[in-house]
Amino acid sequence: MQRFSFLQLLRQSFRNHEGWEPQWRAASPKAAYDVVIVGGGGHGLATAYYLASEHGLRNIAVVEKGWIGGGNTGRNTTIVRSNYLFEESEALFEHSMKLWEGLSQALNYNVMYSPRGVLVLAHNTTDAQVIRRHVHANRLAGIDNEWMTPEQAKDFCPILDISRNVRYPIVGASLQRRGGTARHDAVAWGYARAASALGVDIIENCEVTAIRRDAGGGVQGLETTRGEIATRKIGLVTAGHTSVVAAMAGLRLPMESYPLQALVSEPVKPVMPCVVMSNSIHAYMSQSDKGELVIGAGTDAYTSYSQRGALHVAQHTLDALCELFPIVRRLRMLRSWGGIVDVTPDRSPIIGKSPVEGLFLNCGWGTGGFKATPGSGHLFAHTLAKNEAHPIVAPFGLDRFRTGALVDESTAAAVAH
Amino acid sequence: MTQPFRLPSGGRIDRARVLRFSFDGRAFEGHPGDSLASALLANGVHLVGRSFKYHRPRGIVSAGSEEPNALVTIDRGAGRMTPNLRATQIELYDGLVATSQNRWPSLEFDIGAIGQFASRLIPAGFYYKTFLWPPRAWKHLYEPLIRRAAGLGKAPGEPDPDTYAHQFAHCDVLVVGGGPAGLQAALAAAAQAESVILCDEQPEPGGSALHDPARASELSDLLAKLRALSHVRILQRTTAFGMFAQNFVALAQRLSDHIEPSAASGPRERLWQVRAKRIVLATGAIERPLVFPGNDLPGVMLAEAARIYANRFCALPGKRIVIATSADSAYEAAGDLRRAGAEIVAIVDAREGRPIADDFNVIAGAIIDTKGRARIEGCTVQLADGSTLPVDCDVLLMSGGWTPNASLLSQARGALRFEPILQTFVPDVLPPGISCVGACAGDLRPQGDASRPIHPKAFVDFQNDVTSADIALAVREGFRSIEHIKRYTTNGMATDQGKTSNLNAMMIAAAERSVAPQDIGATTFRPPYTPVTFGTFAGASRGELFEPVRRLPSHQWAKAHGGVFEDAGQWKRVSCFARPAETMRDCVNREVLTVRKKVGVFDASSLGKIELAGPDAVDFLNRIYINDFSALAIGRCRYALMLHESGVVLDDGIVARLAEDRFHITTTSGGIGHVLQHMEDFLQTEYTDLRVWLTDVTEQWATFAIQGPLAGNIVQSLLPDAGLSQASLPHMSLRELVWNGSDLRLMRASFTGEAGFEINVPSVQGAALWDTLVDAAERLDGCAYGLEALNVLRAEKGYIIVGQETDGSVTADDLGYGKMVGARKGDFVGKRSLSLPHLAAKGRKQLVGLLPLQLAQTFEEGAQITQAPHPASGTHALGHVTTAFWSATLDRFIALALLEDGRARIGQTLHVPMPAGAIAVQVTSPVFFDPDGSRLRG
Amino acid sequence: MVEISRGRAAVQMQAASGRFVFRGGRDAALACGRGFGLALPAPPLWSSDIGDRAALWLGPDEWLLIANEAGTLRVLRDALAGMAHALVDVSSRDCLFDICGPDAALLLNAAIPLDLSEQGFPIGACTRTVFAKAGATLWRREREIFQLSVARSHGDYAQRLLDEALRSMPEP
Amino acid sequence: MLLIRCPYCETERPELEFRYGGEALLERPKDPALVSDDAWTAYLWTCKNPKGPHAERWRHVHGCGRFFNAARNTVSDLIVSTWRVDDSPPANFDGGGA
Ligand SMILES: Cc1cc2nc3c(=O)[nH]c(=O)nc-3n(C[C@H](O)[C@H](O)[C@H](O)COP(=O)(O)OP(=O)(O)OC[C@H]3O[C@@H](n4cnc5c(N)ncnc54)[C@H](O)[C@@H]3O)c2cc1C
Ligand SMILES: NC(=O)c1ccc[n+]([C@@H]2O[C@H](COP(=O)([O-])OP(=O)(O)OC[C@H]3O[C@@H](n4cnc5c(N)ncnc54)[C@H](O)[C@@H]3O)[C@@H](O)[C@H]2O)c1
Ligand SMILES: Cc1cc2nc3c(=O)[nH]c(=O)nc-3n(C[C@H](O)[C@H](O)[C@H](O)COP(=O)(O)O)c2cc1C
Ligand SMILES: [Zn+2]
Repeated sequence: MQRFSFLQLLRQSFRNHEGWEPQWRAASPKAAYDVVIVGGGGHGLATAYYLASEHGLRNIAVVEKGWIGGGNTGRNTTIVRSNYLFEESEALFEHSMKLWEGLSQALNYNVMYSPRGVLVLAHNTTDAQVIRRHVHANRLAGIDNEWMTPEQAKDFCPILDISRNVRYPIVGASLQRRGGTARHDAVAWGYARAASALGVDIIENCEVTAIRRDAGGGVQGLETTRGEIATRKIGLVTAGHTSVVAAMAGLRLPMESYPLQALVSEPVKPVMPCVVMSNSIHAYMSQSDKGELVIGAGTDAYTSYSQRGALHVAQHTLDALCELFPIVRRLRMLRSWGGIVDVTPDRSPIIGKSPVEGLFLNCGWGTGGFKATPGSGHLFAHTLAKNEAHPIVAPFGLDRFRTGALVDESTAAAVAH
Repeated sequence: MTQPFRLPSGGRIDRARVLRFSFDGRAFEGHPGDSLASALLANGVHLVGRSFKYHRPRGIVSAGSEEPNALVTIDRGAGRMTPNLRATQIELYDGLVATSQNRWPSLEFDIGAIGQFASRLIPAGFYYKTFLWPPRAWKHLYEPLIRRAAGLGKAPGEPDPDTYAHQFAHCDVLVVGGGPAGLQAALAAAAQAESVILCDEQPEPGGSALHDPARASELSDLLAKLRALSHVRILQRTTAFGMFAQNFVALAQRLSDHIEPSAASGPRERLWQVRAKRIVLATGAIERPLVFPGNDLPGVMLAEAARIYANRFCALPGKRIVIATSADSAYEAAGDLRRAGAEIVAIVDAREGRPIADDFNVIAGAIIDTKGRARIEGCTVQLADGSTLPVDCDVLLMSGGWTPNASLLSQARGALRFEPILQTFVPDVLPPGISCVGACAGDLRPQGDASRPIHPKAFVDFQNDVTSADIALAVREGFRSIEHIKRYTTNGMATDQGKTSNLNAMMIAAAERSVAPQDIGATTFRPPYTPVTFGTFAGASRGELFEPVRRLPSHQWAKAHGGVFEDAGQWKRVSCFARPAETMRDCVNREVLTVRKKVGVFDASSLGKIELAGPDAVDFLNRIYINDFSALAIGRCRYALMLHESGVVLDDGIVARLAEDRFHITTTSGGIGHVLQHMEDFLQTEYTDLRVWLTDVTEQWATFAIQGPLAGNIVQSLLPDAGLSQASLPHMSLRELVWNGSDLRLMRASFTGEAGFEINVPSVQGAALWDTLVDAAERLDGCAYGLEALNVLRAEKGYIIVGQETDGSVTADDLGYGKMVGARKGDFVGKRSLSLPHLAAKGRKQLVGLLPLQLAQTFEEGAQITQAPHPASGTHALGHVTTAFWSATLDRFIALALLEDGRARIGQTLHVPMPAGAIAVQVTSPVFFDPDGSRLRG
Repeated sequence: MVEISRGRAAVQMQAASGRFVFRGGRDAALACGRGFGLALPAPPLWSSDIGDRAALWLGPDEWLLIANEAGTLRVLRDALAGMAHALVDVSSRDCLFDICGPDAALLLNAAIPLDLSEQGFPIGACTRTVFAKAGATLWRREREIFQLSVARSHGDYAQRLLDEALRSMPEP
Repeated sequence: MLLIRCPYCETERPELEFRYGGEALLERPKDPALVSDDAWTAYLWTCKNPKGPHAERWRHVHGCGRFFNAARNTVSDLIVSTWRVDDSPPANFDGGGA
């Protein structure tokens, strides 16, 4: 792998940048692999990378129906945080957070992980109760998260309006200082480049169309738009499309796919120092290094695979943001788009074995899985390599829906992203 | 001389009126009908901005909304600063104040321009490859530096005082674009008696006819006809920006930015949401720049734009013009510009079979370089034989041909196809109900391909400084998909969304990859077509119109009597009624003690209320609640819990039997919506055999609680003839009475542990009854009490609040309400799930009370509970505090908590770790006060 | 009665009136109509009225009955005795507005997404719908008079929004 | 914003008047006490979630208040037909695949 560094950049600039190599090989499918990861999003690529780098597997492929990172990895608002409520989730997301902190160096790719702080606003007593509960739980778990008065919140994020005469005054907030954002595309590309360098085949424009199973029902291989691939182990990491691919193995999951929208403003000089989320008002916003405000809207009410959302959904988000930050009212929407998120009944992911021998699931990250990318890949790689759920992901097995041991972050927290 | 480049006659400006304006503090003049761009050009100003990354000097490229370069900030007074507006779309008014952006200290001298010299070092995607060491430097050094350079204009610093409006509309035909094609389509539809809405983003309809003197009379004719028809609505300054499913189109109308601030009134913009039976896209075509070294210098512009400036705005972009083209249309521009007085030095045509134009100096070749720093001074032409020719000029026009403006079609999921003859993409598959006409349909003059050398200074995306070399670099680095190339280079991601750059980028990528353009494909078009103000989406929605404020019947009284309001959903509720010089805490303590000792009244009108009627009502209740209602007598009430099918608590309330087949039901204030949905769902789709109907009567009834030892006195005085006694109206019973000529529902019930009543009257009577009740209470030394006191009172009794003691994982048994489950009845919603392993498991979190061992210690809701006083990081929490209060009654701090195996732990000492240290607590029963309920019976 | 108006549209807030929700099957509906002295309309989204008495179809087994005479409820209860039904007095539940004038529909379309043209929503049409962020019931009583009702606690909201919409109406 | 035909109001109305109700044609076990945990939780939680035709429930909540069923294509979002809960789905509707 050609090392990335300032010196390399300098060297190449004297050669008109003619000397740069492809960041990942354009692989074509081989006849057989030890493991095939279906889905070239951040999670799939990270899984392949850790399979190769930590478990020594080399005969691995990632098959992606379009271009890598073109799914939700390339369309999310990039909020990274680990201040979840339940111990199971805390462990999972904090594991990921720790990996984010050294990811650029580990991959030799600047993923621009930017721990600028995630501020969650409370607008009423219930919000304050819920947010405080998070703060206490996180503190016990050793995860940084602190409660702030409105004045402290405004010090941290000066464009907040903390006056009492707005429709939903701010009564307090929590701040996770280590939370922030990362550059979405770079995460996919960085993992792809590092995985490819370790021998992983990254195969784009290769859609899985069927899963072949042997007489015992176990996984035997895949049919794709680029031919058949034999394998005994499949990691299904297709986010919004999980139900579709799982159905190819006769599996029906507790999962629905909804379009989730995001949008950006025209770029402006920095005004937002951190990420702000408000769950009562249903809005969250940050500002990218290029200057555009990155804004998350809601999901449409109905399931869909259309990667676009309705106008009234974005409208609702924008009137909320204008209420929260009156100075943004004159800024303008530059682009809006949708992604398809796979939502489970308890809003927690499903990671682990499936009832089909050889088929492993990593899905159900819903509206909030970007932050989990490194951790998810890391733990899923372990699960695939060892044929057994890593202890951190064990509570997130499919089985919980049968036993009733749900990890219901949504009703407990009303925090979605 | 002012306006040295203004033509003496013609065009669509009003020379009789002079408008003064300023740009970067310099004063200029223009005329009504001018855009800021045309007025600047008339004054000879070409340098208007700096590019994003390299801060290169940039001029005006186009005359329309596709403009990538000429972005300015307009200041219309306090809070009315708008960044990133296109000078080509800003209408001039007297006193207009514009400033350039992304430069410091000035547009002419911009420190940031040193970026140009480092440009070799910072090609596409450079930031992914560096800033890696030392690791902490990204956060503390590199990123702050990058952020400082980010953005174009500045965000406003003050709240926007302007208003915005919304309008829904329906029509048979929506025509987007008011050029000749759109106007014709509108007229044709109107002639068929179809209702028509025609929108055009420009100040006046006419499109390309506005700068075609030959079409002036045809245009005024068409417009006169259309304006005479009452079923045609013409919306100007209105951009169709979003196409949604089933012919739903969003339009943004600009209403007042073109008027001088002192004269402007009414909303600034209006969002039209139009549902059309049919949509006609007549959005014209967009001219494509050529990619050659130095093509970004001020003075290099699109050929048709120059023609527009000359013909429509009467501003001549320059006097010595070179035109580089691969399209016939540029020859018309050449003719018009020459007629306007410019010298056409040469027309450089890149096509082999270029048109014969004897009267021009037509050269077969291409531009390979330009000369000049902040304004073009000349260019170098490479001839077909490879030799070069320097040419002087003050303007260089380019035309790489036209591309149908099909963004909206693509948004609507129509398909485009590459048309080799035109060397561009044209509409192919039209979605149902959508058609394209005119230039948008691909109805274009002959045009061909123009060569594209790969050169570091040949710009493709002018705003984001993407060069043809950047695109080549992306391909070299393995970014093959056009979507990857877009994201790696940021081509097409600027505020113009690549209107002038996407096609060039695609063609370069195709050439680099040696594939056909159609195999590269286009990036996805997304709303909005051009940027749309956030305020326009929000419309009137701000303050109380952002989210309705619902007020209780007692609201006015509360406001006059120290009521401290808090938000609960949309309701404004009262936390407490503070008296002068009273702290919140004193106030709550006083209210609590008054209720315990005397009497208090509380406005509970926000409680959800449902009237349930029908012969199968009991059956229905038995299936929806965990309780058994079979034996509930008429006139009696029962506290009831409702589960989600997954077994967890959904809501609680009181069910009162009014008659054999009629019930009055209450729900939590926030719960009424989903409770009704839940009930209707089962009624309509599961229990379809039941004859039962639900009516939401939340707002029919005002509800007041009267609680305390003296509550009976108040009710007695209010309803002296009702003959109320403990025997005739025992605890948990209801009576329908008449008060003041209105129906009244009186319930003996208590959420405080005191003897008490809840009175319902029609809400028109609510305020009057409240006044009466407070009066009566005050005469007995009672008072009104608020939510805080209520919370203390109920917590002292261990009564739960759904949403506080429950969180979506809590069952009835967890709350200690397992006994409420009707043992003899059959299935009910949620019952089956209760026997799932996890829900039936031992050791679940259960509701208990907590008392700090040291009286002075307090902790807060949400605090965790541990075995050890100093838990190590990562220690498992045994539970958490759901409610924590100072109890005035008990004169100590009390708390409710959900605790693992809680009931078995009663008596144990555990710990609540707070930041200042752990607090030892004793686990107790959740009922702290009057455990046998003797006070309830008065 | 509070009235605000501008140009070709006006908003008048009305006093509460006698309003009842009737729910029931076909037989009960017939009986109810007999008791009410006005047959309940069968076609969806349609109303019938005589004098100041009206019946509005709101759902396949649901009508809103409007009548101001005292004792209406008792008369109806008697007429429905012995039949499965629900009859609920909601006279106090809603806030009523009359929206009048040639541009009444244009005004309402600031917050209501329906086609309120005379073809789309003829005289006599009635429906529940949304009024921006509030639920509402709309009834076209005459060509230029719509009755809009919202839940009582949304009355302030509706009034403010109508007021703002009046001030920012598009040209007709 | 979708335009949805309510089979009770017999008219097309904007999506804002409706609330989505999830997958349609689910059969709640007649006597839940008699089915296994597996069968019960499968009923509770699993979804077809197909890409393509989907039978789903909507409620005309700001209208007649009725629940009804719709066949919608989840790729184009177009609603092909709607029917009352007591009617049967349109002929040749495949109900949402595997
Ligand atoms: C608008 C929006 C905002 C969000 N905001 C946040 C946020 O702020 N913070 C956060 O943490 N999370 C957020 N999320 C969620 C987050 O984006 C996802 O959880 C995460 O990116 C999922 O990553 P992934 O790699 O699993 O999925 P993806 O990146 O979607 O990758 C799945 C891949 O599978 C491929 N695939 C599908 N079917 C097939 C097939 N048959 N054959 C081959 N390949 C196939 C797809 O093409 C896709 O590339 C947001 C999501 C959206 C849509
Ligand atoms: N090279 C060519 O052949 C060429 C190119 C362009 C125009 N023309 C001439 O123009 C005529 C075609 O006229 P036409 O009507 O098709 O195009 P036009 O350019 O005259 O009109 C298009 C109009 O649509 C408006 N518009 C574009 N997008 C919009 C949006 N999203 N919302 C609102 N308004 C929008 C524009 O402001 C413009 O007024 C032909 O007769 C031809 O002579 C020719
Ligand atoms: C964090 C983030 C920032 C983005 N910033 C921009 C931007 O500045 N300009 C732009 O045109 N698009 C921006 N996009 C949107 C992409 O152009 C694109 O819409 C998105 O990746 C979805 O892909 P699609 O629209 O091609 O389906 C951004 C996307 C993300 C996730
Ligand atoms: Zn209906």
